Amino acid sequence: MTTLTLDGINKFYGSLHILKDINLAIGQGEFISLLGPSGCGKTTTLRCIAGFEGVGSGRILFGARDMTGVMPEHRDLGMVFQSYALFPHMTVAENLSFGLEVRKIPAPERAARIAQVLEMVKLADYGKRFPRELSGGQQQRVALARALVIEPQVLLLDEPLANLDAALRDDMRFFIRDLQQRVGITTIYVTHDQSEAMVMSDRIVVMNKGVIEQCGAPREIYERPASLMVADFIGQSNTIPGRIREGRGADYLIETADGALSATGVAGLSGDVRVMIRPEHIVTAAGENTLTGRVRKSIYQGEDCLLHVVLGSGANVTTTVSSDNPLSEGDAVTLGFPARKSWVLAA
Amino acid sequence: MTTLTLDGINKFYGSLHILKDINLAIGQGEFISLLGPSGCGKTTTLRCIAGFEGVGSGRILFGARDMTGVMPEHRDLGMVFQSYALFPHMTVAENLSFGLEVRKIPAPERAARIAQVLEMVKLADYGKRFPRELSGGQQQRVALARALVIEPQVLLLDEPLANLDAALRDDMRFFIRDLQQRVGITTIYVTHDQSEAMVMSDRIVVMNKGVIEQCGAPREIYERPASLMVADFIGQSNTIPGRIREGRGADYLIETADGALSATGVAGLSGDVRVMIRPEHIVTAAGENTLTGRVRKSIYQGEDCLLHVVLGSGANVTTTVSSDNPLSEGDAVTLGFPARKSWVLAA
Amino acid sequence: MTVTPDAPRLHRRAPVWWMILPALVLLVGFLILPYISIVVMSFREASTKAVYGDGFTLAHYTDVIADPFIWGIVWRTVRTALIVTVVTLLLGYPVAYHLARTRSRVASLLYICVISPLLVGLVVRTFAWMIILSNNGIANSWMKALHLIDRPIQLLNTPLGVTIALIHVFLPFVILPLLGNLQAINPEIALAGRSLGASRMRTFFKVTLPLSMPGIQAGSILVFVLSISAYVTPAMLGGSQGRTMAVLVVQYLVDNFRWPAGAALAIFMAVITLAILVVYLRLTARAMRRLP
Amino acid sequence: QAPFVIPTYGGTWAKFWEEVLLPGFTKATGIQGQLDVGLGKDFVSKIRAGGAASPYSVFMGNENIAAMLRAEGFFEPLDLTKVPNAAKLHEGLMNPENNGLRGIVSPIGLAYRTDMIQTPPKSWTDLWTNPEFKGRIGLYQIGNTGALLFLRLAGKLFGSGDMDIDTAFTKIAELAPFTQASWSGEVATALMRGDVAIAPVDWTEIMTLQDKGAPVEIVVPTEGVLAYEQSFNIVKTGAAKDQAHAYINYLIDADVQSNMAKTFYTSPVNTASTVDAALAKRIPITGDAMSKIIRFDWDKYVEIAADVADRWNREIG
Amino acid sequence: MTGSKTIWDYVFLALVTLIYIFLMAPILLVVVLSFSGGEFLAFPPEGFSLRWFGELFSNARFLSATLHSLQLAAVSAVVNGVIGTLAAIYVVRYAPARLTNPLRLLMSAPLLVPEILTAIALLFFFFELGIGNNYSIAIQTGHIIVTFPYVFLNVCSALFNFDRSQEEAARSLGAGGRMTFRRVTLPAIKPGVITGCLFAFVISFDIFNISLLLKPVGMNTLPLELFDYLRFNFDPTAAAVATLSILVTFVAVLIVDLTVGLRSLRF
Ligand SMILES: Nc1ncnc2c1ncn2[C@@H]1O[C@H](COP(=O)(O)OP(=O)(O)OP(=O)(O)O)[C@@H](O)[C@H]1O
Ligand SMILES: Nc1ncnc2c1ncn2[C@@H]1O[C@H](COP(=O)(O)OP(=O)(O)OP(=O)(O)O)[C@@H](O)[C@H]1O
Ligand SMILES: NCCCCNCCCN
Ligand SMILES: [Mg+2]
Ligand SMILES: [Mg+2]
Repeated sequence: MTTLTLDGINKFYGSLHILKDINLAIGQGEFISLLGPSGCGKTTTLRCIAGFEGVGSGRILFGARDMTGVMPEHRDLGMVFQSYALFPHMTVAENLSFGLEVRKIPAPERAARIAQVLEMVKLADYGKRFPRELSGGQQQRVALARALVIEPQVLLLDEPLANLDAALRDDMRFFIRDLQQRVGITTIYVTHDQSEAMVMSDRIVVMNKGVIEQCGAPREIYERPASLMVADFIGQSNTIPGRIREGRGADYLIETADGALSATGVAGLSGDVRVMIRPEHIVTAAGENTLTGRVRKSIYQGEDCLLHVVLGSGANVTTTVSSDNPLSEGDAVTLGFPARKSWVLAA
Repeated sequence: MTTLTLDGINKFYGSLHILKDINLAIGQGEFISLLGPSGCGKTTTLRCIAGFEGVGSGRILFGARDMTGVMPEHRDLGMVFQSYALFPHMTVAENLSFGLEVRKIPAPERAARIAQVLEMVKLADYGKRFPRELSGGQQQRVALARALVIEPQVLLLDEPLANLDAALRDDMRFFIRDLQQRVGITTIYVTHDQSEAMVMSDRIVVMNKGVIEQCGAPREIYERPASLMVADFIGQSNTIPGRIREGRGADYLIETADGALSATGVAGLSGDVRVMIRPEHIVTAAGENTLTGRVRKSIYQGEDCLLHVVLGSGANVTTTVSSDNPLSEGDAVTLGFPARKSWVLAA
Repeated sequence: MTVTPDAPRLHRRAPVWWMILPALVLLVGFLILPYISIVVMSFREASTKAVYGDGFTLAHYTDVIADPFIWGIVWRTVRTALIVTVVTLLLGYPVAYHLARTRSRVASLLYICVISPLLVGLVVRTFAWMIILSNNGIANSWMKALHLIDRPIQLLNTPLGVTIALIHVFLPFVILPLLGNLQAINPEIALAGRSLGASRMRTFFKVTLPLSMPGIQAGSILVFVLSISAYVTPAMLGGSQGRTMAVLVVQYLVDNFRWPAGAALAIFMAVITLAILVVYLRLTARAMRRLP
Repeated sequence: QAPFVIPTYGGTWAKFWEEVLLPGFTKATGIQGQLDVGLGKDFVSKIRAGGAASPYSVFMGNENIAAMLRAEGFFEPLDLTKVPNAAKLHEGLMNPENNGLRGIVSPIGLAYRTDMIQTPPKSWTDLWTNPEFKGRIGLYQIGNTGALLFLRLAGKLFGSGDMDIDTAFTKIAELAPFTQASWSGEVATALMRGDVAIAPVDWTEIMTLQDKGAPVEIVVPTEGVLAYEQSFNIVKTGAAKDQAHAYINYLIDADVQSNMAKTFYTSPVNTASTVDAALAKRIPITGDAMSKIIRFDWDKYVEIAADVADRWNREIG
Repeated sequence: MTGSKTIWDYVFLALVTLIYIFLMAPILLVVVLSFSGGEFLAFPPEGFSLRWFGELFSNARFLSATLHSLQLAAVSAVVNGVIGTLAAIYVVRYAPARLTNPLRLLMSAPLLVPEILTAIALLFFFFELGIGNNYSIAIQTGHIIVTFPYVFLNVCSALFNFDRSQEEAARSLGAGGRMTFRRVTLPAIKPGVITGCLFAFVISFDIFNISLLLKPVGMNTLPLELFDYLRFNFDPTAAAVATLSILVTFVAVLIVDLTVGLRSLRF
């Protein structure tokens, strides 16, 4: 069932066209992540859904009901603002209590729910503090708790974990996902962290300059990006320019400056293309496709090492290798990757 | 040469003891990352260094000069605030210009430097906008640019990239590191992103509850954490409780509920310990140490899959495997890891 | 290790006492000092042979305090000031709110609407009110024309007339401080309230209103104190029914040349005003403490 | 050398002083004057605060106000050798022992709206007896000298004399409800608006209204008129005594007084002043008719002034 | 803020419109009356004429009184703009906690004591100093004192709303206390300072009792001149004076709006 539909939304700030014909249908209880470069219009999209901004044209539907003109307070949503927007004159507990009071939850239940959520965001002892007496990450968790404690129909989360460390992020992610699934909350999640989006989302929407570039399941976005922009934006990617020599359905043979490569892609491509391959699918050994080059830089990353390689043609390729690899700058190296892991994109 | 010394800093908010005897010596041009859980005192430490907060006791030295009582404006530092603290009544360009005007840089050079830095943070066309007309990430980049454009002696960066997407973060990281090394700026970098800290830092300082837990090179922190807290906080870690049966220098044999394990650690440990091993060092095959268990969960992560395994003893172990692994929930699995990749920690 | 809670050093260290110095010189040198002789004078005996007598007496104060007639005027003055304060707040807040949020192109014109009454001298404005409020004035003739009344209601020379005119005179004094205050509040905070399901009303009362306390406080103190001490308007529009303490004080001092008694009366009124103000500050202190 | 300060009132008064009186004074005496506009009571405060150095050498104000300052010892008697014109003053305008003289006289009659009143008043007592006036009377408020004059008139008419304050208050209370005005202009406006149909008003004011075509008339009641009498006094603590005498002398000059009569419809105080026939019709209180002015002794009133004001506040409002 | 309008928006708008009308009505009335052809300051006006403006321009006293009032008001606004702002910053930011309330009360004292008594006190005081009201010193001091609290209170309230981290940012960029104040703090509290100065100006322009007693010999202020005038001549010249001042204001505001943009002033 579709709960939230954006139907041809356009939004202007003065003469700036910020959102360009946004169409999106989100199912009941679905968890959607909104990804895209800084300034692409993610926050603006959330604000339109929340009803804080009028839209230039288009409609916003909750279920079958046209919500375009409905007041934000009648949309039953919870929102985490990128700037937190905590109530500065209320304690943490009072911030959380606000939405519950609106919903006429009786005091004892209110107290219980607040305590429970504060526990979840690891701020159990902070109920009596004012926001100004909290660290940045603590404030962000209060903002999150405030939106979650009301268990709304629709959750709009704008970078809710941006200021948290990995361990806390993990906990919070789990908490959000758990609540979201338990209560069946339709969630739109804006994040700059792709791995977060990958792990949490039912679907990912990639935006760019006010336009939706691609919308699909995480695996689809990652493995079969619709455009170069998406490929570049989601995860690390290497792209090698070339020209299609032969194509049979989804399988292509492509002529590049570093030799012919076999690769897969959507059917029907021709002419100039780019072959995309993720660093983690490249091994330092010959394979179905083989490239040769020299190590330009090797960067220690904890878990592994990031290797920058210059191919014969001058193209750059990166790959990760085990941290205790013996390769160092200037070393010659052979790289291999399988055709089914590559992806052909129109150039 | 040491440029920045924190000498026994204590800081209180009312009766709350926020920083507890912080000692740290930072070399000229060194890049130090401050890591730690939300609320551990990172921002407070920066604020003490900047001179915004008086310290309860202790001294802050720049070189040999006691700076404890010196006004912030005489410390020649650049700071990115976690909350940005942009000047709302100034355009982006004016925000950047402010610090240059203070330094009496002539107008033409000022304009050139502003243009150059705006270019670097990818806001070349945004000079005339006011902060309120920018997206969250754009504002954060202005905050960064404002601190960098003055090329100060000391840079204090408080989560400067928290609201940026991966691609932009990469670019910004490069830009910061490049400028920092070119100009030789002593930098303290607060981040919640460990991989960022790993890649960029000369040394990492891990804080916890107002105390410095460990200070060392990234590799040292990652591979030889000084405490369980550090091991848990930096990267993924698995720890298996046990008791030392035998120890020869750095090599130990440890009795655990899942069998005996050989491992390395600092010399001189005894009694109850925990054996730490990073997920990426565990393979799904027998090895120097071998464990058996069942797959509890397998999570797609894009690049790879995260595998949660329950050992016979009930202990949980995670590891990453290639995304196209055939393991699924309930499958029996054998895990192996080498002794030299493990690390023994006092329990 | 001995540690004491430390104030932000940045602010403790700065040698800032000079900032208050000019104001202290002004107020102590040219207000407190001159007032000392006035206070002394208020204890002097009355005389018709000199400006005041040689002896000292408490009589001027005891006379005032024991006089129900004076208390009646005090009550009327305070009541008028309270009404004016409350009504200007009620009328001024919507205007300030509207001005703070409007994106209207005529906003500048609206600013002019708010500011221009201030720039037309008080005397002239009060004359305008006379013309409006008199028995055969504009208000009465229009109300008659609209059949709201069939006989003129007395507005001039009543407390009501004074109240109406004072409200007009002081409205800008709440609008402008509030405007500055409302503009400084991050609009996202109110949106957060809405997103949590609170109606605009509720968001207003629970979020915007508490956050605008500094503006409310500044505006209401100004208006209250100004209303208490307003002279021209009650003198011109109030008649005897609308006479306030300020008018009575001027009558003592300027019409009847009773300087010691007039000074005592004035000081008495100042003490009452101060007491009310202290109570008000106490009452609002709680709300203010919550603000950053 | 500070210029000689000449106090006077505002509006048309200031205009007359500026354009006519001052140039004439300078021409006649060679003395440069500096005009200072205000009201008699404002001059009082400054003379009092001035202590031993009053900013004014000459005081101008209603006689009842002058009496107060006189009681406080701020004035000194006129040196009549320096005020030759004083000899030509009408009867009763020179205070006893030359303690100031009343240099400008504005009669107060009973004024009414010709279009609102059927039977014009003849006597002050008509205010009490004619039912037509009930509720449409205007009176000055106690801050204005006009109220004091009326109060003492009531005492004189109905009681044992002009100091019979008790009777006066009782009788004035009988007139209620009435409109109170703080100054002449205000009664005039109330008359014009029709809020008031009859009132004791300053002659000047009514003549001015008639000039503007207003339907108002003013009568000399059978008992006589009241009058604002502007008292001129030498301030003991002032510096320029000679100039002060010269000024007072010039002010009561026959021509100057005639000029004032033309401008303000005041009654010339100088017996030698001439008023042409047309004007004389409009200001009946000239020449011998000056005796129709009901005049009071203000020096003995000083003692009860504060109490009277207080009592007015309480009993009349 | 939100895109859609409800009935309440219109109710609110109607209410606000009514209040704007209430604010403007007496002012417009004055303007209308100043063009009256009649002799009296009364409504409705009788015909149209410019004679009262002619009357006004032929009256040099109004002109000099206006100039004197403008000068008093301008000096009061500027002097208090400086010392009132400094005092407010000290009291809100730096004063020891136990001193803040006493200081606040002291700084508000001129509001609490009746103006007429202050006038008499100052009159005495200046005569004791031997200055008397020979010069504008007495009246100007009186105006400054009486208008001081307006600046002080407005700046205090503006400081409450100000986010301190902006100051820290300026400091971190190397700006000293003074530069931080000039470039960051002042712009942020500007609405309060402007409002305070505007109030100081306007109040000074309207002050009655202080001027009455402290004005220098031979000079007058506009309210006194108007009052004295109206006392004896109740005609529309006074309305003409007001209309002229409205016109001047209007033009000034319009010029500011066209050049700087009124909203950027952030009252
Ligand atoms: N004004 C204050 N009063 C009381 N406690 C405060 C105040 N400011 C901060 N704290 C507390 O001090 C501790 C340290 O705060 P700090 O801002 O340094 O944390 P942080 O390490 O920067 O955290 P984060 O990563 O969340 O930004 C926190 O626990 C916070 O709650
Ligand atoms: N008031 C405004 N006036 C003009 N342009 C604006 C305004 N607010 C936002 N913008 C522009 O609209 C675009 C979209 O902004 P939005 O806040 O939606 O971006 P975002 O995707 O949330 O970015 P980020 O990840 O940096 O938060 C940005 O380019 C921004 O500069
Ligand atoms: N038109 C007559 C003027 C009388 C003015 N009296 C003023 C009283 C001042 N004390
Ligand atoms: Mg955003
Ligand atoms: Mg922080």
